[in-house]
Amino acid sequence: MKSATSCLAEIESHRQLADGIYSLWVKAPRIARSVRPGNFLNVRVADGPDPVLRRPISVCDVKGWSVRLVYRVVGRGTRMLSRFQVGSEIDLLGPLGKPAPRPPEREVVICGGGIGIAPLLYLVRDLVGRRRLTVFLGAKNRSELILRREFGSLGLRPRLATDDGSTGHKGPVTEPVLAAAAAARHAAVVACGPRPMLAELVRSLDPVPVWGFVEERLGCGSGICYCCALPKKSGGYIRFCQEGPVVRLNGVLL
Amino acid sequence: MKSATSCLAEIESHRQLADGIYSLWVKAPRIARSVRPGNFLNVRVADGPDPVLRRPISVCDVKGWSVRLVYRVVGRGTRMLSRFQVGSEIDLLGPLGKPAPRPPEREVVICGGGIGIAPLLYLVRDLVGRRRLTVFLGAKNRSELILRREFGSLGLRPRLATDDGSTGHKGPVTEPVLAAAAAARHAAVVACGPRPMLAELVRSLDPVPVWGFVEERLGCGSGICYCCALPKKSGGYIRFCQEGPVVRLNGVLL
Amino acid sequence: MTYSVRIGGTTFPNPVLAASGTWGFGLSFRRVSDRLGGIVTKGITLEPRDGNPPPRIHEFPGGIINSVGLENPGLEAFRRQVLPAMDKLKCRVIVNVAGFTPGEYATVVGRLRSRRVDAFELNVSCPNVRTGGGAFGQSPRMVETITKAARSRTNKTLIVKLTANFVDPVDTARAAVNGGADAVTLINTLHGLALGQDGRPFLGGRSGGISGPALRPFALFCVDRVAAKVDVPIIGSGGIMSGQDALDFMNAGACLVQVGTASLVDPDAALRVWLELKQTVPGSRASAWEDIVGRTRRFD
Amino acid sequence: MTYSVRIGGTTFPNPVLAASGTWGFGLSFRRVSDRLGGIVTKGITLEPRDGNPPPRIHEFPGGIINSVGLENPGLEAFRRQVLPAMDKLKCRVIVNVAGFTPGEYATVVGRLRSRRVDAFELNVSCPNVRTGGGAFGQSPRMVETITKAARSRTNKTLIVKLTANFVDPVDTARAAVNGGADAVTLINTLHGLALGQDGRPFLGGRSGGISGPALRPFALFCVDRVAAKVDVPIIGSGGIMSGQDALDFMNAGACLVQVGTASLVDPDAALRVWLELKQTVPGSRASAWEDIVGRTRRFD
Ligand SMILES: Cc1cc2nc3c(=O)[nH]c(=O)nc-3n(C[C@H](O)[C@H](O)[C@H](O)COP(=O)(O)OP(=O)(O)OC[C@H]3O[C@@H](n4cnc5c(N)ncnc54)[C@H](O)[C@@H]3O)c2cc1C
Ligand SMILES: Cc1cc2nc3c(=O)[nH]c(=O)nc-3n(C[C@H](O)[C@H](O)[C@H](O)COP(=O)(O)OP(=O)(O)OC[C@H]3O[C@@H](n4cnc5c(N)ncnc54)[C@H](O)[C@@H]3O)c2cc1C
Ligand SMILES: Cc1cc2nc3c(=O)[nH]c(=O)nc-3n(C[C@H](O)[C@H](O)[C@H](O)COP(=O)(O)O)c2cc1C
Ligand SMILES: Cc1cc2nc3c(=O)[nH]c(=O)nc-3n(C[C@H](O)[C@H](O)[C@H](O)COP(=O)(O)O)c2cc1C
Ligand code: FES
Ligand code: FES
Repeated sequence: MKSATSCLAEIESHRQLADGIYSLWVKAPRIARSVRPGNFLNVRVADGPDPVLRRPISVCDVKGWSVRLVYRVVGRGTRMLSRFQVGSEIDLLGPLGKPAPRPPEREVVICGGGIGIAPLLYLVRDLVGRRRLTVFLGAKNRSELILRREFGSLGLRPRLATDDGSTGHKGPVTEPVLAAAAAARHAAVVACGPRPMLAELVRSLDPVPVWGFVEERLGCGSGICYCCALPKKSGGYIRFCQEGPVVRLNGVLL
Repeated sequence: MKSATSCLAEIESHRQLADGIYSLWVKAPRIARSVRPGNFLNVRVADGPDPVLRRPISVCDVKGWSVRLVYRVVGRGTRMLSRFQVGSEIDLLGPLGKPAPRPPEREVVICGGGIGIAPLLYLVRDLVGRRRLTVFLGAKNRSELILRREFGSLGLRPRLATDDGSTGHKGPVTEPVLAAAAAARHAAVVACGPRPMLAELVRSLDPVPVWGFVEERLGCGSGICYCCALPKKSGGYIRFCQEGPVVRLNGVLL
Repeated sequence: MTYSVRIGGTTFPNPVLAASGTWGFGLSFRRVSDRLGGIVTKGITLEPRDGNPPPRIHEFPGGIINSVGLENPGLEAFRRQVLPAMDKLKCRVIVNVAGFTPGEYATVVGRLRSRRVDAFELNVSCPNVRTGGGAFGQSPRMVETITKAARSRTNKTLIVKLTANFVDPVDTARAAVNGGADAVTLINTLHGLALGQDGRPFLGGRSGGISGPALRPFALFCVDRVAAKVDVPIIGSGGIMSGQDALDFMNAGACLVQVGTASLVDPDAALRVWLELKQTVPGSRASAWEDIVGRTRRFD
Repeated sequence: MTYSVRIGGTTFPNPVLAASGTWGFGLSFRRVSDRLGGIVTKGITLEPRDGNPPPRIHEFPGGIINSVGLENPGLEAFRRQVLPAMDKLKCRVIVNVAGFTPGEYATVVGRLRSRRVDAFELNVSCPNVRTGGGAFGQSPRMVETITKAARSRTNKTLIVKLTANFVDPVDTARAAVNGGADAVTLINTLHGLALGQDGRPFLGGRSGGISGPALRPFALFCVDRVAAKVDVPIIGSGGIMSGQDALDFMNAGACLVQVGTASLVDPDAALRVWLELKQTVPGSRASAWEDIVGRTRRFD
């Protein structure tokens, strides 16, 4: 793996997609050139040491020299991030993480839940034309079903689910996914979303291979601190920021 | 002394007066009502604990329900302050400090140096018509000679000095002050500016009483922590945030 | 349901106290003092003290370092001038006592018989004076001696405020218990040094004591550790800024907490901590704290 | 003029090192490693270790708490797989060693005879494992025993990394010197506890070690204190983020410094610290550090 460096990137656009969910485009040629699906950036949200650590955000999309991040405000760090103004600069470290492997299976089921939809866009862009894709997107409600247009413009017709039934299937996105994937016996699943969603997919689809983006607490994100242990089923841990963030969920404890 | 409380005040205007010098108007009715010349506010510049402490800024002026602060960016805290946007709220604690006593002398010489000009405006407003005033303002150069218009609109004609001679006397403001005050034997001097300026005034004018705003490092600003010791000539310390910030400089070690 | 906490002979109406040295004598913000569990005074010594030269305070990320150096009017002026003014306070009053010999602690404690004083907190842990103070707190034997000396002169509630500077507070807490303490406060400030660009010590007192959020996880560790090993009521102190912070210290084993540095930032902080803490407590028990104090160890 | 610093038999081209556990084995960012004074490896134990369950890291204002728990491949895998890969590094390499008995330290040190290893840093101060490690560092006698055991097995430069958790590092530094150490590192992380809202310990290892700027003033105090009392070269560690921070530690008495947590935030941090530090040094002496190391004490 090439070693990552940090850079200051100019913010080109920054807007709210839904309640507490933001889309950020930055001009970052070096990153745009080298980033692969599955990679993430480690974002500095403070100019002093509070919080000390960066915040990891997956690359949602790339266009020319620009990189898109889509994130949800969940705490202090992401709230600070949401206050960055267009035109100002932001300190990014990356690209980090192992590029997501393209599943060998010809048929791939994509499942995104909530903010977990975001990292899947760039990954799907890479798989379009290379695999037969079925995309399932779920969220709390219609407005949080983000990036539908972007998936649509890839020629895909995502199947939708919302908890409140305001769009698509009423209920968890896992329900339509399980129905479809059980039918497609030779499919692989690539998922991103809350841990319980990932765990449910692995459990119910076994032995279908499920690849997932996991959110682990990171230290450095660049492999030097061993703070990002993800427990393996076989015992021991994987160094998540090096082996992930996209891992074969069948082999790990969620 | 009434005990101070903190309040959130809306920023009504915030602009740069000169290189690194800012003027901030906030809407703070409770403070505007009760603040006296010499008082200062303790301003929260971070929303977390870095920096932990507030930053003390003197009240520069009051108009209706609004209070004006004028400050210079000298470090991290004041830089953070300079980034507050119009319309946002700022956390102010105050008014703090002992109101500046009106010198009993009929004639008062006012001497402001650099950012030290700012706290004098409100004090001078209070003295106009009550004392015979001569105002001396000095700064590095013409553009840092702030608030000239405001002093002018009080009917005063400040005598000016700049280090580079770009306006008024070329040289330290102490030079014209010393000339004038030596003539006016029964005057008191009220000064605000860098410590060396204050020390020079006291030394050269002795035994003329010199009242000055001193900048001491504060903890709480409200009298509870004893972190603000200003050494007395007679030994021991005064609790500066309670006895100051305007003190009779003849009695303290600068 | 009651929110009160009893230590020795003193009942505190709620568990949030203002910490010593960060609340003066409780008189500046009576509207706050009167609603707290109690207040701890600035440290009192037998003789008056001018304290250290300025600067006395320095900031670093997440914390401050102070070197006030026990500036105080001394026992007699405190007794005659300050204590009468404190009569109007409606809260529990703990007098923080410092000394340079065990006898000094005993004398100060012995002479403060006023009913306005509910309890004493022996500060054997102030890092801002060269002799005595901090050094005492690093020796379990000295802690026991000082506690005994004070105990022999008063029946009021006796708290010993311990340091974790270069000493295991488990050892000094045991010593305090052996000396007759009703409770221990954990922890006082940690040693800290700040330098100017030229290498010169920044603080007038050369070094100082670290407080604020930067101290919190270490203080919390100490409370948890002592709670597990010594059977003594603990008063938690170190970087408490919110109700959740106070709850953390109670979960770790403290039955009371002190708010210090936070009051420097906002004089309403201690009261806010109390009101926030109260919010977090389910209202179902006879004592609000029954299920809370020491809860952390139940997960072991 | 030279920027180099000599300790024991090792000459470091400049005084800035990457700290143990925060730089892996120096291989991820060679462009940085190769320009530093040297790198300290992740702690190596005799047997491989999986480390602690997640979460292993927590933040608080100004600092972090980690409980990695010495995850490492163990001596043999380190020797066979990692060390050969480190051959390409162009910088000094210090191997950080941890153990659960004095014999384990000695064994690890004794078996690492490769010329690629310039020095050892004995970690007697890791707070993240229940036995050994941290507890050793709190006992001057154990520090001496471990240092002696290691000294008897190697001629390489021997550094002992001390804790200030509940022990005066003056005592353990003397013990390290008596045991034959060439230098001491001050300080390792301080104990820290973080709790979840329900009172449950947040970290998988229950508690962890505090590092980052929040640790800095305490670490600086320790360096100054040991420098004044013990005649031993000191390597400073604790919250160093900038050239000025590094200069502070050298002024206080350190002849080398380590950058730890800062590298987690920015992999270029250690290099930046070195470049900034270099800027601050007037270029007039034979050794750049002559006037700097221990300068603070000249103001006393
Ligand atoms: C590889 C990776 C990619 C990610 N991609 C995205 C993304 O594209 N969009 C998005 O919205 N979020 C993403 N996240 C999650 C995001 O990093 C966290 O929401 C963020 O760090 C929370 O920071 P905070 O300060 O706002 O929250 P805090 O106040 O610190 O904590 C709030 C919650 O966030 C979680 N959290 C805090 N720090 C971390 C951390 N370092 N790693 C993981 N979780 C943490 C904790 O579980 C905590 O309960 C990703 C996480 C990882 C590890
Ligand atoms: C009563 C009082 C009234 C003041 N009024 C004004 C005013 O009207 N306008 C104005 O521009 N400035 C005023 N100051 C000074 C102002 O408070 C400091 O410039 C400010 O605190 C610096 O903060 P910083 O974080 O930007 O600087 P830092 O990065 O913290 O430090 C830069 C320098 O500022 C000084 N400083 C830092 N903290 C304090 C502190 N708490 N008290 C005093 N000095 C400090 C230090 O000497 C330091 O060298 C006043 C100070 C006092 C005590
Ligand atoms: C400015 C200041 C003065 C203090 N003075 C005393 C004192 O006189 N006696 C004492 O026992 N503790 C004193 N302390 C310690 C506090 O009471 C408290 O234990 C410590 O600051 C940790 O809590 P905190 O982080 O909430 O401030 C002082 C602390 C500060 C910040
Ligand atoms: C994630 C992490 C892992 C660490 N692992 C080790 C270790 O294996 N051995 C050791 O001696 N110190 C270890 N340390 C301590 C650091 O080397 C350093 O001494 C300490 O963090 C203080 O410096 P800092 O504030 O610059 O990080 C570790 C620190 C961190 C943050
Ligand atoms: S987060 Fe540091 S090694 Fe993975
Ligand atoms: S700054 Fe706290 S008493 Fe003056």
